[in-house]
Amino acid sequence: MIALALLSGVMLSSALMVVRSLNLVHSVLWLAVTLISTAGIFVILGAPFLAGIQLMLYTGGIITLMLFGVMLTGKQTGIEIPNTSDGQLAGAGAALAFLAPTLYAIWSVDDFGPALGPVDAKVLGTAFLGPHLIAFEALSVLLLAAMIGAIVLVRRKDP
Amino acid sequence: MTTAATLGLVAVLGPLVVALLLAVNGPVRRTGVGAGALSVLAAIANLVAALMLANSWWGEHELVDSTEWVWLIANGETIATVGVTIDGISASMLAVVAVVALCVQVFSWSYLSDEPKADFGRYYMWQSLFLFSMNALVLAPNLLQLFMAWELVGVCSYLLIGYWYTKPSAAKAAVKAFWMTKLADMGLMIGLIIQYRVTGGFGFHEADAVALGASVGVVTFCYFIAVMGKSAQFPLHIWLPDAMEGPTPVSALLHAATMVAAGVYLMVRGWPLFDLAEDTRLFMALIGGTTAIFAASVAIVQTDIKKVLAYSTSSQLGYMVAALGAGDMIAGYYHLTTHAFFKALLFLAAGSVIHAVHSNELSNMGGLAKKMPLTAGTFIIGTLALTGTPGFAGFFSKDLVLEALLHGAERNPVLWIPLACCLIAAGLTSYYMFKVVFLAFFGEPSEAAGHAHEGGIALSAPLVLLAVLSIGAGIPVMGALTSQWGHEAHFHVSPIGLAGTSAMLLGLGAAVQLHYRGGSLPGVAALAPVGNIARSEAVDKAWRVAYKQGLRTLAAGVSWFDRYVIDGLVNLSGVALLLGAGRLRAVQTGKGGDYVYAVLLGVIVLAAWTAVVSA
Amino acid sequence: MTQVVLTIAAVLFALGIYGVTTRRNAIGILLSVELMANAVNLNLIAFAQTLGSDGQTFALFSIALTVAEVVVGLALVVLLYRTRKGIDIDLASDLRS
Amino acid sequence: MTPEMIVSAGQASTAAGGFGWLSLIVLAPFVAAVIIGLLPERFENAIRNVALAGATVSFGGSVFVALGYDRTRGGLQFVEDFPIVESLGIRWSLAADGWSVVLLLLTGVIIYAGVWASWTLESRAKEFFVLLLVLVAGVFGVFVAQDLFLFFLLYEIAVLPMYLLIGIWGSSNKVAEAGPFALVFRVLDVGGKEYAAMKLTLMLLAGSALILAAMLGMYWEAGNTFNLTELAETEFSSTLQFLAFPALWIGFGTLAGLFPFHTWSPDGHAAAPTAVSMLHAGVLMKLGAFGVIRIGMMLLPEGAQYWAFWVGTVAVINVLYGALSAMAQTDLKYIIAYSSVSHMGIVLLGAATLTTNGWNGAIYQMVAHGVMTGLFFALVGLVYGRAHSRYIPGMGGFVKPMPFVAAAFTLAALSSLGLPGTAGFVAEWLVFLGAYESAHWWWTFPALLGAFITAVYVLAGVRSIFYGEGPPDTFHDLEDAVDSERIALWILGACIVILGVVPGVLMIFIDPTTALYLPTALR
Repeated sequence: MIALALLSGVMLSSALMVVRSLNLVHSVLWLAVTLISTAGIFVILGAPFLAGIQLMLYTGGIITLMLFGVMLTGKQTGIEIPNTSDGQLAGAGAALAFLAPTLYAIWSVDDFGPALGPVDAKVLGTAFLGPHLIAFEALSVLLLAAMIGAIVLVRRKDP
Repeated sequence: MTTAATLGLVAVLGPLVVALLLAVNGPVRRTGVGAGALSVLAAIANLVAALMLANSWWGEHELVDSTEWVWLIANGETIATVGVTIDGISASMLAVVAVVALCVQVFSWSYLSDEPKADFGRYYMWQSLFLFSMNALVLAPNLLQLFMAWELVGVCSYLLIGYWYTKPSAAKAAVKAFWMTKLADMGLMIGLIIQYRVTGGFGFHEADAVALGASVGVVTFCYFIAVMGKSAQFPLHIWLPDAMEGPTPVSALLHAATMVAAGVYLMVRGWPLFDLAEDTRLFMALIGGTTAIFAASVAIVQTDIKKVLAYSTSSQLGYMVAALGAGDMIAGYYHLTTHAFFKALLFLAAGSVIHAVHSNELSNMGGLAKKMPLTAGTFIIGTLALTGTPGFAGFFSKDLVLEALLHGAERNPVLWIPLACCLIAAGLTSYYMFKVVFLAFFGEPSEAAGHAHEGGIALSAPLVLLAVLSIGAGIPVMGALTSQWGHEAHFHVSPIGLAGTSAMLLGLGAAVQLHYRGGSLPGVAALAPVGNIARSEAVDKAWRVAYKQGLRTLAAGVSWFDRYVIDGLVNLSGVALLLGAGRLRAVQTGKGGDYVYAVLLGVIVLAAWTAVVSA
Repeated sequence: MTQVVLTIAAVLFALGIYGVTTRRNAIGILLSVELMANAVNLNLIAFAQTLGSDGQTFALFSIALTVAEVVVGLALVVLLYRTRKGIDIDLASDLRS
Repeated sequence: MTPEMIVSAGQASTAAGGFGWLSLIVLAPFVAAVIIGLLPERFENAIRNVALAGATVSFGGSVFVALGYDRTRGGLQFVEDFPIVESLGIRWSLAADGWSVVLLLLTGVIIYAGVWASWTLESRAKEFFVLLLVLVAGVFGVFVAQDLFLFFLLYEIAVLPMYLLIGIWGSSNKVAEAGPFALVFRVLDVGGKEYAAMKLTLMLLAGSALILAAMLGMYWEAGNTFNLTELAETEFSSTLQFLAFPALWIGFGTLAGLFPFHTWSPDGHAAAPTAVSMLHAGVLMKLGAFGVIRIGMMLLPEGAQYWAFWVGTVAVINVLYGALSAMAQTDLKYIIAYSSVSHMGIVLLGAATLTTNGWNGAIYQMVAHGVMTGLFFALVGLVYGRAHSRYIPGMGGFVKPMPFVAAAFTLAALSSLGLPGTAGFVAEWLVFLGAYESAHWWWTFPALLGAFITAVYVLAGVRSIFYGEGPPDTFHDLEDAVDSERIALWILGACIVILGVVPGVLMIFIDPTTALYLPTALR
């Protein structure tokens, strides 16, 4: 419980930094902190395999990608990339407007039932290659498509 | 099918077949001569059939034969038939039509010989169509078929008046003729509708008249409206003079002898109905009398030979209508038959003159008696018949008309008015006809008349035939008609007959004095204002105003209303929507954040909705 | 326990909303979207704790999808940068013609 | 094939209840459209021939159905019925009654002539024929559909292609407007073909919305059935009848050019290409009138009787209003379009009389006007295509270069004014008789006046276009109809005359069906 409190504290405060930081690179790094602490929470919630995935894919892959993105569009060409915000009040209002009914809904449920314990990677593996095979394959196609799409989108017309 | 019905069908279908053949087969039509030959052949067949019918059944009062086919049904029951009906009236009328039609078709052959071949073929196609329509009208077994044929002859008239379609005046005259008669035909349609509502049919026999009961007055009045249009009665006569834009043989056949007489024929056919309608007949007599004198006075001031004859036709039709109005069917019908011959003769002779001098104007004629003795002779015979010179056909029939009016006036004094009108009109007729004779055939020849010469056999043969009939059709026809209805209608010298003859002699005297001797008469100058009124075409102008300022303006108003009020509302709603949408477009800022807010709003609303539903 | 985690996830998601609506930088928005996706994954796993392993399977799918989304999203950012010389999201307001 | 065989074929299909002649008629144009869709654009001749084949099959099928229809038995024949959406009670249910037979024939004639009339079309012929055939498939279907949902579906299929047909192949005739309406005219681009297409589609769809509402009301109240026979037997509540009938009347009426919802018609018809105007005025407008009678009056008799006075009175206004509006037009196509409004008023008047003659006349007028206006629009398209102008006062003397067109135009004009011996007379005459027999006899007189005004404007039009001294020098390529066009003109012209001289050929179908149906509407 304490671990959860600590991790969630870190996660939320770093998430706050993500949305408030004035430096884009900092924002990205704060996101990495958020994702790592989320992975910790995953472990607490009995999903060690997913925690690993989270660390590898997100913290390893996505953050790197993001940084590339920042750098690619960064100051090389002399264009300032500010990381400002505006309409904070409206944004906060919107966030609260979402939060209020959601929290109300969450806390109006009496009991979610007992915890079932950690899930083995093997279980997930069988699920992927068993009942969810088609979805799994579709996902791989989707990823491929996303990759190709990204390449097509950013390809320079005049190489 | 009996012989009578078969002959009737031959008369009707022969010309129809020719007309259809020429309509469908362009190459034959465009040979011109071939088309004409076919058409004339059909007219000859028609004449033979008509004469056979007339020979056997002329004077038959009773129905001889009737062959009918179902034409319209309602709830499985017949409501209208088409076919042919042979009885004394239709047989005699058929013969009249057949004779004049053949004369005219033969005459046209020469008259229109200079026309392009295609147009020549077109002319004969329409002639055949007209002959079919007219025969269908004459032999109609009920008033509905009569009406249908009535409209068809109207169309033929439209087409033939507009034969020289490149002449704007001819095109206008054709349309005008159709409009005027169509306007009047609404009366016939209303009458038929009412008759159908009351009796469930369109018959014209005694039984139908009885079945009509109290409605007979309304129905016959409606029918008479149509008669006024077709038979060029005041004030619906204005199309007839303009119709002279057509070729002269057309004027002879349609606008003098047969088609315009269809109005009178309708009343003869539907006599059982008209016989019972006292009030309608009074109206008829008054209209007839008015037309007789009005048209005769206008004829006096015309300088165009065909217009004189046109107004004369209108005037003579007024005589027939007046006679029928006075309650004497035989007098009216008798005058119809004799008039058909002598007026056709006059038109054809006038056509012969026009053919020779290439002008309609009397001032371009003169002294033609020496150049064209046959034409002059036949024209004079026609004139004598028309003016009612004793011994000629017109004399007997006109006498009968006057007598009928006199008899009527003894019962109903109002009828003195039409009687007086007709008497005066007789004098006027005599004056303007002899004026034409003197101006065209005597005196100094004009430049154009100098080169005039008689036409060929095709031109002269019809004239001779019609001249013979104009002289001889008097007593025999009267005899036949008399025997037909067992009616006392033989000729005798009477005061009214003498009055009519005196009026005619007065007119002749005036014409001789003014136009033959070139002298003058006291009081002629005083009549100048009357002449101006007659020349003013006031009735024509009134109709033109009603059309231009009335109907056209109304139409323009309705159209404006449609474009700017009805359609305006439609457009306005469209514009309102577009402008409103323009306002609403401000919502679409194009900023990503705003769309997120919108999505969020949707999520929250959905969530709230779910909460409410589950609660 | 589940409720606590769900609450945390909801707060995380709310922070994501805040970020998406307030950030003007396209990459910033992408980061905020990641936060929201993360919150969703958290939710899925929290539910998986009591409802069975399918939630985790689903979360795995979700992560993979997020990867795809980020790839395309970044590509779009690069494109935006190239065509508009900047990545301020307000530069791309073509929806308002 | 002998008549006996044909009759037995008709009965066989009745017994089997399967797929048969009517489906063939309905689907043939559709199949042709699909085939054309698959053909490459450059095969122009193949495209035309497939279109013609589709039209011919439907036309031939219609003739077959007419020959095979057992008139002594009457009623619904050639029944085909199988479910599409069982749970909602939607069925592919087709059957022909006497009315359907004549209207199928009409549609067959018009599409056949229409394909010939658009034979020389050059721009995007492929898409044009596809849309045209889809439209026609819808029209054929509506006339034989015995399922209300199917009816509505096919009705929409028939209406919607019009938007593209006018929007793409239409012609614009913009008029610069000054004064208070200038803004409106500019904003909406009045006179443009897009404007016309949009207006037509929107107004007709608004009408469809009303129909849909009424349809669903009936569906629910009758207990979830779309079957027309069952619906006709249902006694709907007075409230529904009172509300649903006007919805159907206005909804369907909009397509029939009902005043004051007719203004799509002049703009739409003026902008549409020849074959489309022919089909639209010739057949599609009849769908509206057919709907009013077949759906409105027969399913909702109480409502129909309650509203009959208004239906008839508005129809009379239609007749007069259309005629007067036509008289004031100077644009050739507008004249014909307004005359359609006027003539469709005759159909609606006949329907409103609720008498045998009136209904017979209404159906007859649908056919008569269909053929006549089809001929008119074919000719107008022909004149427009050669004169490149529709402004009548600028024309004159066209009979010299185009005598055939002039003759056909005169025939159409004469039928339009109700000349005996042409189809128009029979229809108008029956409607007049019916109107005088009805509860409101005075309807006859304004309607008659409308017929007279028609005579005034059509003959004035004929005179200004064709008569007078030779054509002005500004017209260079005036020439007479070519062979493919002549086929269309001959077919339609012959129909006008035959239907005018021998009305029996259609009355033997129409009258028994009217006798069967009229009591339904009078109950």
